[in-house]
Amino acid sequence: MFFQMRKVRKTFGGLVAVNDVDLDVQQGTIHAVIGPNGAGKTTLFNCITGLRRADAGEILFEGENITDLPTHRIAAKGIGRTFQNIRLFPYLSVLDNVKVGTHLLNPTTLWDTALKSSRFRKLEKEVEDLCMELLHQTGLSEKKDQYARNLPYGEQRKLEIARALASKPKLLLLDEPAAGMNPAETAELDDFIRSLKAKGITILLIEHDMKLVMSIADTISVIDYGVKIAEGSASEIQSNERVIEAYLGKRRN
Amino acid sequence: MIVQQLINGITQGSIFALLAISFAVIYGVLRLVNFATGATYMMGAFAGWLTVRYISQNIFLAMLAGLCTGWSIGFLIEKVAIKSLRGVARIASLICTIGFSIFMIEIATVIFGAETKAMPSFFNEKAFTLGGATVVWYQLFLIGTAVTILLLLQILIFKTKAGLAIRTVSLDFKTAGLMGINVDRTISLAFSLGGATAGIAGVLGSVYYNIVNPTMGNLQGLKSFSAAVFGGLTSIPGAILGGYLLAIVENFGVQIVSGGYRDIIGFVILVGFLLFRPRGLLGKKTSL
Amino acid sequence: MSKVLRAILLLAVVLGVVSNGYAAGKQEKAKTDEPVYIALTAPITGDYAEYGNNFKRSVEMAIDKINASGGVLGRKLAVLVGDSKGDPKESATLAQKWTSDPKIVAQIGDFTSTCCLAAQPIYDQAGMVQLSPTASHTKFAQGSKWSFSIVGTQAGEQPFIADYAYNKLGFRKIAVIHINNDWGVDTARYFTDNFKKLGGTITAIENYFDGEKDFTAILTKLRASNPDALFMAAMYNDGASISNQRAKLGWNLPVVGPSSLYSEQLLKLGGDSVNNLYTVVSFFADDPKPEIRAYVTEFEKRYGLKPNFHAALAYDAMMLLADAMKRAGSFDRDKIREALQATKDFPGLAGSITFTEKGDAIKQYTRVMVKNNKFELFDKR
Amino acid sequence: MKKLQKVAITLGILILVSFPYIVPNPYLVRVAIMCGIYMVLASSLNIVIGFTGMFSLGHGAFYGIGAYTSALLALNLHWPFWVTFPLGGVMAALFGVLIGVATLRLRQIFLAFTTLGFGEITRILILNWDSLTRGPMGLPGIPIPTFFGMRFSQVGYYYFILLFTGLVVLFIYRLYHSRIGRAFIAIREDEVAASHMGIHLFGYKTLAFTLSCAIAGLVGAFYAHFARFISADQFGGNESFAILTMVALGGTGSIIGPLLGAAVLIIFPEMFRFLAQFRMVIYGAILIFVIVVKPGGIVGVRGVFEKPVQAIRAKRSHQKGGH
Repeated sequence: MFFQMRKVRKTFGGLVAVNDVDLDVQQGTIHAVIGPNGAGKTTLFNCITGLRRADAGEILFEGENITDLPTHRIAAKGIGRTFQNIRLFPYLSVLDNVKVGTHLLNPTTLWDTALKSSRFRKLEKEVEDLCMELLHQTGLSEKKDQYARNLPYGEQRKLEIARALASKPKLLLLDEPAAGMNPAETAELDDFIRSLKAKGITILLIEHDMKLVMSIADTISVIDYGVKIAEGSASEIQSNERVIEAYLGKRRN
Repeated sequence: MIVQQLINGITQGSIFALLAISFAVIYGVLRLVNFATGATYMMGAFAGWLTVRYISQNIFLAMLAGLCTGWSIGFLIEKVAIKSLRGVARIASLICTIGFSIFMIEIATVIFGAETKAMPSFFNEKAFTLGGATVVWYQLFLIGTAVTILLLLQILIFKTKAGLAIRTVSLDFKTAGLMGINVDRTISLAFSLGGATAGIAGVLGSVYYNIVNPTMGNLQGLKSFSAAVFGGLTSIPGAILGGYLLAIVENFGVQIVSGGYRDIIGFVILVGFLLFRPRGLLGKKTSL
Repeated sequence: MSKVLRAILLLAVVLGVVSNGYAAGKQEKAKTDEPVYIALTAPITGDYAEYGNNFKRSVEMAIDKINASGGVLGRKLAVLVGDSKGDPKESATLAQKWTSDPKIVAQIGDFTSTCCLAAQPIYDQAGMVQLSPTASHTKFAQGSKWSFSIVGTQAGEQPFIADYAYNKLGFRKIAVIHINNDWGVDTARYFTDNFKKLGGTITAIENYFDGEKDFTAILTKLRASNPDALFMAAMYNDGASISNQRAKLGWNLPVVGPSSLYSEQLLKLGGDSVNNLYTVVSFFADDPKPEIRAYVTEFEKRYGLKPNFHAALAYDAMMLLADAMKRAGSFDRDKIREALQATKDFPGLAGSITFTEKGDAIKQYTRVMVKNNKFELFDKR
Repeated sequence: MKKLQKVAITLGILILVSFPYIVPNPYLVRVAIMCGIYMVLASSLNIVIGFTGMFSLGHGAFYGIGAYTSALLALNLHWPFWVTFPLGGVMAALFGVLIGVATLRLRQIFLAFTTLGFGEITRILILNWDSLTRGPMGLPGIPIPTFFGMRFSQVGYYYFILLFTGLVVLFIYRLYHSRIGRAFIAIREDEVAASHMGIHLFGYKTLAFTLSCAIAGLVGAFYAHFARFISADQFGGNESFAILTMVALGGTGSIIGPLLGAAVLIIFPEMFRFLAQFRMVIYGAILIFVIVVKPGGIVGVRGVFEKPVQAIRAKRSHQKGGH
């Protein structure tokens, strides 16, 4: 199994944010997690990347237990992510933001840096090329020298994805990538995510834009009040009564 | 002798406690350490000295002068520097307070000269002897005044609307604003209050030690900061406790070890508490 | 870019090596209608500002006096004052400033030994007299042939005080409190050594750091050792504070201390608590000698305060320097040093000055005591 | 533009290299040497404050540790400068690691206070540890370094510090544009995001802190042999605050900023000696003015200082969960 969560539980005070959730993500697929606001989706992501420590259960990635690893070690295993409330490095240039993303791929030592060794130059060149390539793909190459904070919202989202991709992740967690995008941009995003899948990157996605989710997700898990209430393909989910109830019930409140 | 050291400690602790409060009030609302506290203490002392020298030999008048001076300085620092730096990382404000400290010390040197001035003693008669320890009336006065101020502050903070505002802002800045509390005014008030306590402490301290000079607040400020951390930077009762405890521990430290290691005691406490219990003795864990 | 940089850095190294040994700032002959410049390094601001300002007052007064009587070798003198803030780095920078200025022939200062020591290598290398009124660190005058101090070392003063305490005052058990800096450590050490040698007992020794204002804890501890008297190696400000706090503790005993306690400030700050304090002086403002009367009156007239020991030393330093220039018959830095070294029985306000081979002054002392908040000669009692 | 920059840099370096010949005044050369020393100190502190976004208020202590290490080795064991100089850096780095490991897990502001306390403890220990440091007597007579048998002249010191400052600035420049420097800045900008990029926060913070301490220690060792007399009060809290002020005034987070700040704060008081006692008043006033008007310093990177308080608060609440 590529990625598995086994009875993961996370509570804050008395509130159970993630309640014994099981999740299996197949390699090479796009797996979406949906649910009403406050259902615990982002907490789930935070548990995966080690930002929050799960209270119980375990998380396995490529057969390895990563539940208790610190964030940077989990990142090193090949899990990248973006954030719901964009977390770029605001006063770094667009290009440098992506370069930070390559941190794990780059074995430059302090010694190389101090001496500006040929190895240093070679690695920096590689990083530069990779990052420019990613910026081209996301259409940001012309803004490479701007501060990240000066980009418009939609481009900040793209930059965050580019930055996550720079570490060449095997599993990419996208937390509401379409939030704040207009339909044209969302359509673009649709294509882009598909192209990532085509490159063999497995994607775990939180998204509220149902059109996008239904269009690209191979598997959809629905979470409500921290509990997984349904899982299946797009059509299965659309006809699932509990899901409808959860969404409509929520609306009535 | 143990009794004497305890009394020495409590007297000295009263001054530490007042200064520690000054740190705590400001840290509470703004999470900022005001490095100009020692200089404010000094300015308060000079105000007291001027009053005693040119107006009237009255300690209460001197204290009032110290209070007003401290209040104005606190107010001014907030208006000039802190307010415009509100949206900015704290280190800018911190450096600004260092700038104010330098400025005040040097301006005092220019105005008053560097010579140490004599501050007259008040109530210097022996009050009583207790277990071989001598206590003079002023010590009792100093401790009494400090405790009164501390109580008044407690009432202010826990029983008045302004106090509620301070408490709310210190819990959460943004929410306080949303709840209709005037955050600007509250921060300004906290700075003024902090300045005022430091100013009064300056008068009380200068009368106790009988001296006034431009550099008198330097070490006092640093040590009181340690005291505030000791007790808990976000808690006023904690700062008070820290002030008294630090002074008592220091005094016994001198007794047991040696005067040369005295200052280390304060700083070891500072570092130790920061490392192992950063919220201090009484600080709230959540509000750090 | 980095190649250019590397080349330039290499050039820097080469130039550095080649020019190592290069020296600048040789003295030129100045025109005779210009004044001769003396430099004064003193802490005009900062913790020691009051001492520095006294230096400045005295030196300016001395220069006015010298100029009024026709100057030195037909030339007027002038002083350039530099503020060292009591910071050794500033003092050293000023030393470099003075020594590289060919107009300046000699330097007076600095106040603290630390500052003097920091500046010493520079005066030594450049070859300019560094005449400190107050540096008493044992390593100072020994450190360079260009360094002179006229305060007299503690090695000279303390045997006298120990004798005063043991033989004249009859104390047998003394507790010591001293400031923990180079001066305080030296003072306390020489006193305790000499006092023990005479057969006395040191009951306890405690120190405090510069800037400390609260002495009650230390005093309480010293009190428990039950001494006959307290030896206080402190400057007059701290001395007054210690006395005040001692009185508050209800601890009344005689106090002995070094000449640095001699200041009107001690009386003003200490009030009644400094009565019964015994010290020695080499300068006594109430001395009936006419030259001292003249100095004290003039100083009071000009600055509205009574000169203290440090002020008198600075005055002596300036007068001594003028005398040395006269004796040298030249304003050559080297000649001034030689003349200064040869000083014998120069009649200073703070006692006559004769330099040892090392450049320390040997002083004579007078016993004084505080009575009714006034300094009085002890032997007149 | 690039070309112009190159010309300017080359010209600047040429002027610096020929400085003792253009201005053969030992006083000005000394001021230049002091400038160099403080440029290095400010630049090294900038690695911690400006790049990594941590506050240190105890930099003077590491400077002092380097100075004392080198001086004591030279005085007691008669080791040559070329051996004691790097050891000064090593010792400061060791203390840096020690303090770093103990405190870097603390929140920013607490790190500042811990280092402040540490600085004072160091100073008092130097004063009290008589048998080793000669306590308050200080260490006079520190030997002049020799270079192929020749003793350093003042110009020798100048070229040494010029070269050293150049190397430090070059190193920091390279660091800034490397993976490691980017990791530092990422930590400053957003710790959570940085850790998701695989950056080991604690490791990189420790590295930044240690590097900074090592450089301060090295320049301390140089200072000891330049001043030839050191005492504890030269490395106390005032020194730490002075270095911090240089960084803050010149510009936090930029490479030029600390150099500028150091130059201004060394040269300004020298130029305005005639103001006598008003000198320090004006100094205080200027400090307040610059920070109020331009919180990031004269040429600072805006990000370091102009981050809204809310962002910091948000980060803090996240961290809480992290530990």
